Amino acid sequence: MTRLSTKISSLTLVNPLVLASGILGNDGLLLARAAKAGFGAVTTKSMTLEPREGYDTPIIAFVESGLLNAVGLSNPGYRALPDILKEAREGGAPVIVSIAASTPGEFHIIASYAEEHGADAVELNLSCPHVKGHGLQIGQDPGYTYEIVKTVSSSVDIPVFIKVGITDSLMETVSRSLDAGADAIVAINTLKAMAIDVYAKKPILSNKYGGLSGPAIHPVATRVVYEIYREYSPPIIGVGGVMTWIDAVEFILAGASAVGIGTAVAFKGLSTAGEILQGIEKYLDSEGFSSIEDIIGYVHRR
Amino acid sequence: MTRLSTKISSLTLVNPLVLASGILGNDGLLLARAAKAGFGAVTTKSMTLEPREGYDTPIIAFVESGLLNAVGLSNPGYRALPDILKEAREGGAPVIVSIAASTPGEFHIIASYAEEHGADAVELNLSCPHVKGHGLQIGQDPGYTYEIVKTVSSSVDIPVFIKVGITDSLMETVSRSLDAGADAIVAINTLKAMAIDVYAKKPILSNKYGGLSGPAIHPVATRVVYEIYREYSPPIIGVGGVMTWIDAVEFILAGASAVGIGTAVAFKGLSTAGEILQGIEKYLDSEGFSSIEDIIGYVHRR
Amino acid sequence: MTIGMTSLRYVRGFIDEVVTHGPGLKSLVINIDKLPVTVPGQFIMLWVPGYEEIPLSPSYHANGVIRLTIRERGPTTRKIHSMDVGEPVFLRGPYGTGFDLSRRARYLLVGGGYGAAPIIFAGHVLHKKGFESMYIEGVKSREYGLYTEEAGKLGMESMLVTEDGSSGYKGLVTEYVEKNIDGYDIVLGCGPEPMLNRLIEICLEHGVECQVSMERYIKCGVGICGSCILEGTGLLVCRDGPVFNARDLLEAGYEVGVDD
Amino acid sequence: MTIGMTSLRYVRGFIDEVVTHGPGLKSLVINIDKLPVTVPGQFIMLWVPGYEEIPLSPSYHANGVIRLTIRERGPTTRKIHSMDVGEPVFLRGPYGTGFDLSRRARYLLVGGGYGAAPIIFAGHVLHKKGFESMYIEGVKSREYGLYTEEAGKLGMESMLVTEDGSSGYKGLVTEYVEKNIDGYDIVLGCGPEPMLNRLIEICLEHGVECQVSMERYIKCGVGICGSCILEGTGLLVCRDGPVFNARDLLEAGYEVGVDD
Ligand SMILES: Cc1cc2nc3c(=O)[nH]c(=O)nc-3n(C[C@H](O)[C@H](O)[C@H](O)COP(=O)(O)OP(=O)(O)OC[C@H]3O[C@@H](n4cnc5c(N)ncnc54)[C@H](O)[C@@H]3O)c2cc1C
Ligand SMILES: Cc1cc2nc3c(=O)[nH]c(=O)nc-3n(C[C@H](O)[C@H](O)[C@H](O)COP(=O)(O)OP(=O)(O)OC[C@H]3O[C@@H](n4cnc5c(N)ncnc54)[C@H](O)[C@@H]3O)c2cc1C
Ligand SMILES: Cc1cc2nc3c(=O)[nH]c(=O)nc-3n(C[C@H](O)[C@H](O)[C@H](O)COP(=O)(O)O)c2cc1C
Ligand SMILES: Cc1cc2nc3c(=O)[nH]c(=O)nc-3n(C[C@H](O)[C@H](O)[C@H](O)COP(=O)(O)O)c2cc1C
Ligand code: FES
Ligand code: FES
Repeated sequence: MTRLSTKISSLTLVNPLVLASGILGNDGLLLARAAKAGFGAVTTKSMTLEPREGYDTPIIAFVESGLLNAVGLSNPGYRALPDILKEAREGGAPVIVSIAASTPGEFHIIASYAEEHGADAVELNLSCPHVKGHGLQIGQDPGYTYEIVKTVSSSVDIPVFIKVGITDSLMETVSRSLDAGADAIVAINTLKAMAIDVYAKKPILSNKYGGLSGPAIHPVATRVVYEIYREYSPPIIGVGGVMTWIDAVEFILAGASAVGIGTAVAFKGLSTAGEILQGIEKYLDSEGFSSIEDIIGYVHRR
Repeated sequence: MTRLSTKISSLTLVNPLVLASGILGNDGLLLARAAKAGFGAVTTKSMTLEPREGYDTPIIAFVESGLLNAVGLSNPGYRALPDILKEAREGGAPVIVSIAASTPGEFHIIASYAEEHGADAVELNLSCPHVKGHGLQIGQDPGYTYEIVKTVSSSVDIPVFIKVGITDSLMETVSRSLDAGADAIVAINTLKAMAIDVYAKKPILSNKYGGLSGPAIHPVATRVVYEIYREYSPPIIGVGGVMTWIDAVEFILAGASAVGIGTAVAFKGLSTAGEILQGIEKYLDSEGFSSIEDIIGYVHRR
Repeated sequence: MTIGMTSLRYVRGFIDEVVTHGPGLKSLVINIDKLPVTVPGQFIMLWVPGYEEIPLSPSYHANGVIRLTIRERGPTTRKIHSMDVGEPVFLRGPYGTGFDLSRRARYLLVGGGYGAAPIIFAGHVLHKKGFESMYIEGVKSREYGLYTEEAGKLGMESMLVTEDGSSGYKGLVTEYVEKNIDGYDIVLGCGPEPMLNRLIEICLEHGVECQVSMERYIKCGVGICGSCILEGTGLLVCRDGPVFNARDLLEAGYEVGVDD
Repeated sequence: MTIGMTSLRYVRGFIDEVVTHGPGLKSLVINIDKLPVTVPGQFIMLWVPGYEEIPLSPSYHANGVIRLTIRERGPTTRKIHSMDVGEPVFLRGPYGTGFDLSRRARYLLVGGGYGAAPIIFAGHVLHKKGFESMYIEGVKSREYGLYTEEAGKLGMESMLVTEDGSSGYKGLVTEYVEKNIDGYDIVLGCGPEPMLNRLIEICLEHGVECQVSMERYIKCGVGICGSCILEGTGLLVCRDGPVFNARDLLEAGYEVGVDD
């Protein structure tokens, strides 16, 4: 382990930055490129059983505090995974396959297929806020979540991550997921939101509703990472509004073992990974820490 | 009615800007000053049965996308209302008394007392995210909400507003509140969040958790205003991240009859009201609308 | 490259003039003050509320006036073609890379169909800089011609190439280029992909630098959704392009000459 | 007045020097680069993680060095008094109004107890501007004296006023002011409220302008929580003040002379 490396369950990452699901994640070469640009792990777009076109444009809207998206889970369908994984793995970083589905059976099929074709981990998306029947509606039901996680974790050997969003039952969902064998928690997904253009006098997104990401959600995500760590201390991938190394360090101090990055890529490109890593290294130096591992959950210690 | 005036249930406001609860709302003269600075209505800090000191400092933390606060509902207790109301009413704008309590009986006592001493409306705070036993925990229980609203609305003649936050049962809470006689919905309160100073290596707020306000929550609030208007079209006061006239107009187009302002006062002072009103007037002119009323819920019309 | 915050929100513009060039080909001249200035080859996203937003490479942009040259193709472009002077449109951008026009060199400008849009814009800029250039436009038939006249008025050498010979040189635009490339240092191309592929081959053969503007389905425009991937290269049209240096394309694994 | 974004986040500084002035009175000299520069009379919020954050008016601030003069009073100031060179502190600000030092006039500077902090800072600035001023400091007894010597070194006329006569003039600082106010145009005051109230009265009687720095319980520092209200006036110490022109205070309904 070097000073920037970190572990999430059985996965070792050379650094704690993870390309979040949905960002450039439909193409293996792009994932490989992200890995080469410095991401310690990369996540595919959430894959569904059937290919999905996604929504009409506009699928994206910029607001003062971040970004709204309603991509509509556009993806080539899980049968494209072999190609994607083959190319993605050439980037040299672990590849996490994100899965969006509605039933334990569907999750099972895609997870097993992903494992078979070389995925290093699967991430169950229980929290997409703007696609009906997927995601957030499941995450609101801890019992159903348990069933899904149990099914998947008992059928694959690679680590199973659970991606959660903001719901009343968040902590229970986390707890039941861990009971059911989840290896790590990914927190958080976007918040359901809307942007209206006052001159167009219409919601910008063709889907009207979208998921809010970026700086807006960072303090909410920090709170969630802190709470999950305080209660259960599982491996956590903190996601939400990481734009600078400071945001990344905040997550790690709160309890995250790794840090997901999405929106920053829209604003600054893939090179943002390198800048954030540099900042983290400087911080470790200036504060006298010898490695990332020294600061995971540090705020809970005193 | 002039072009900027608006109605919320039986209240007529000379303009749609409402000073949100908790901002300068412990002092009658300050509320009067806000009214004179241009707010069409002002809301008191949420009043509790007993005086509350509030939390130790830091009670406030600035983040990239807004503000976190954990004031801890500090207020002089509802028995201070006569003085506050007397002074506040001299500002010339309607005064809304915000109430934080745990039981229907407590809400009832404070609401009746407020009415007796000249409140123009009461606002039931069912959504404070960082004080135990108050607020959000109630808002998560639509049945209990119904009981509270029913008790209050049948015991006072002034309008009863319900302030909601982000919960899974938000739409049900709104629906039950309206069934129980609520006259308007105030949406939204802050989101539970945390900020960590990476050099201090501690959560900034003494209470650790705080409520996130400002630009961060605006797109979430817009979505909620839109949804409530679409489903029930009650009078709505949209609150959350209104920093400019554009944000205010967004709320109104989404369905708000009035617009609450909090955090902008920290950033820009009370004069922000005047600037926002000017912007709204210019907008009405440039887009060919004759009054605020013309644009309430406009995005739903086509 | 960091995207400026000003490029992220929609700016409303009003149509000032509608020019009909030929069947299914129109230009909108739009008054739009607050849009940051576009480099030829960069694109903007145009949104007509109620329809999709689509990427377009301006055929002119200066002093608060932008010109978009648009071929009718599907529902959104059909709607745009039905619009009138005075109507509002919403633009965000500019995004992506533009042509490199910084070098004092002899430029050969090659546009095919509506691909002539960024090419004539490049012509305007080169003309202003006093750099030497020739403008070539390839179309099916003379009624689809767009900007050879405009190029001529700028004092540039210009040539219309028609497949049916109804005007100018008869044949494919790439044939004309191949015959006339000598003496030029840089070729700028925009048009159908087979045309661009051939252009790249010709430039390779003649040892001439080549910059081409590529087209893929652009959804977000800012390099986040992955929709505009150039298959097999790991390159994004919206962020790494749309203008690529041919050498970079080939190095990344782009294959020319497969489909014409 | 819009609060600049840079004033909203904590900046970490390190204690460079600790000066013990007398019983329960210390100054911290802090190296802090990124804190926007403070006008005398403005305050900063000082946070020692694990304790409360408190408002303090710097007694000096220039070139990345800020000096805070602090009286031990409760848990937070006790902690601060226990701190050593090299330890970190967190500051945000500056906030509120400062003294108006822009006019070429004769200034009478009056500090009571730790209220001398912004007063000596004002002295430094006035000295630099070459404006005429006299520095008066009122304390219980000579061992509580803070800055008369520093004022003297600046070449300003200065006077220590002690209640017990252990040094300088014996009596209340306001008595001394009353006797010496003639010839001055502006009085700047900071200290216990009864002292400020008397100062306002004296200035009124002599027709001299008076600016005073008021103290209330400051929690947010940015005019949002309402904690720092000056009762009966609708004025906020953190935003409308802490420095007020006495005339504005009286106009807003502030009442002097009630509690001394
Ligand atoms: C960088 C760039 C610059 C461009 N500049 C111009 C220009 O200056 N002038 C001009 O006329 N055109 C230009 N285009 C092409 C233009 O964007 C498309 O013609 C337009 O999007 C068509 O939209 P439509 O809905 O009218 O038609 P259609 O494309 O028929 O719409 C039907 C459906 O096709 C799909 N679709 C849309 N665009 C594409 C695409 N590019 N690839 C694959 N599928 C697609 C969508 O699902 C759409 O809903 C440019 C494209 C790019 C990438
Ligand atoms: C604008 C301004 C500038 C100041 N500048 C200086 C300065 O330069 N040097 C200096 O020594 N002091 C200054 N003070 C006073 C200083 O802020 C207090 O002495 C300090 O906050 C005390 O904190 P403590 O926790 O040590 O003590 P205590 O005040 O005893 O703390 C105990 C409790 O008292 C309450 N409390 C704290 N401060 C106040 C208050 N001001 N009014 C009412 N209740 C309070 C809180 O509940 C606190 O937890 C200034 C105050 C203001 C408003
Ligand atoms: C364009 C876009 C598409 C996304 N698609 C997915 C997805 O398919 N599955 C998923 O779990 N999360 C998806 N997300 C959410 C991100 O993975 C991430 O949780 C969220 O954006 C917060 O992180 P950020 O603020 O760094 O962007 C998407 C986000 C964006 C911006
Ligand atoms: C310092 C502060 C104190 C607040 N106190 C209350 C309160 O007592 N009761 C309440 O209902 N809302 C309270 N709020 C929430 C606001 O009324 C408002 O809903 C929220 O801040 C979002 O609006 P904004 O983004 O304009 O600030 C408080 C907000 C702030 C910033
Ligand atoms: S269009 Fe979304 S990445 Fe290029
Ligand atoms: S301290 Fe909060 S308003 Fe002044």
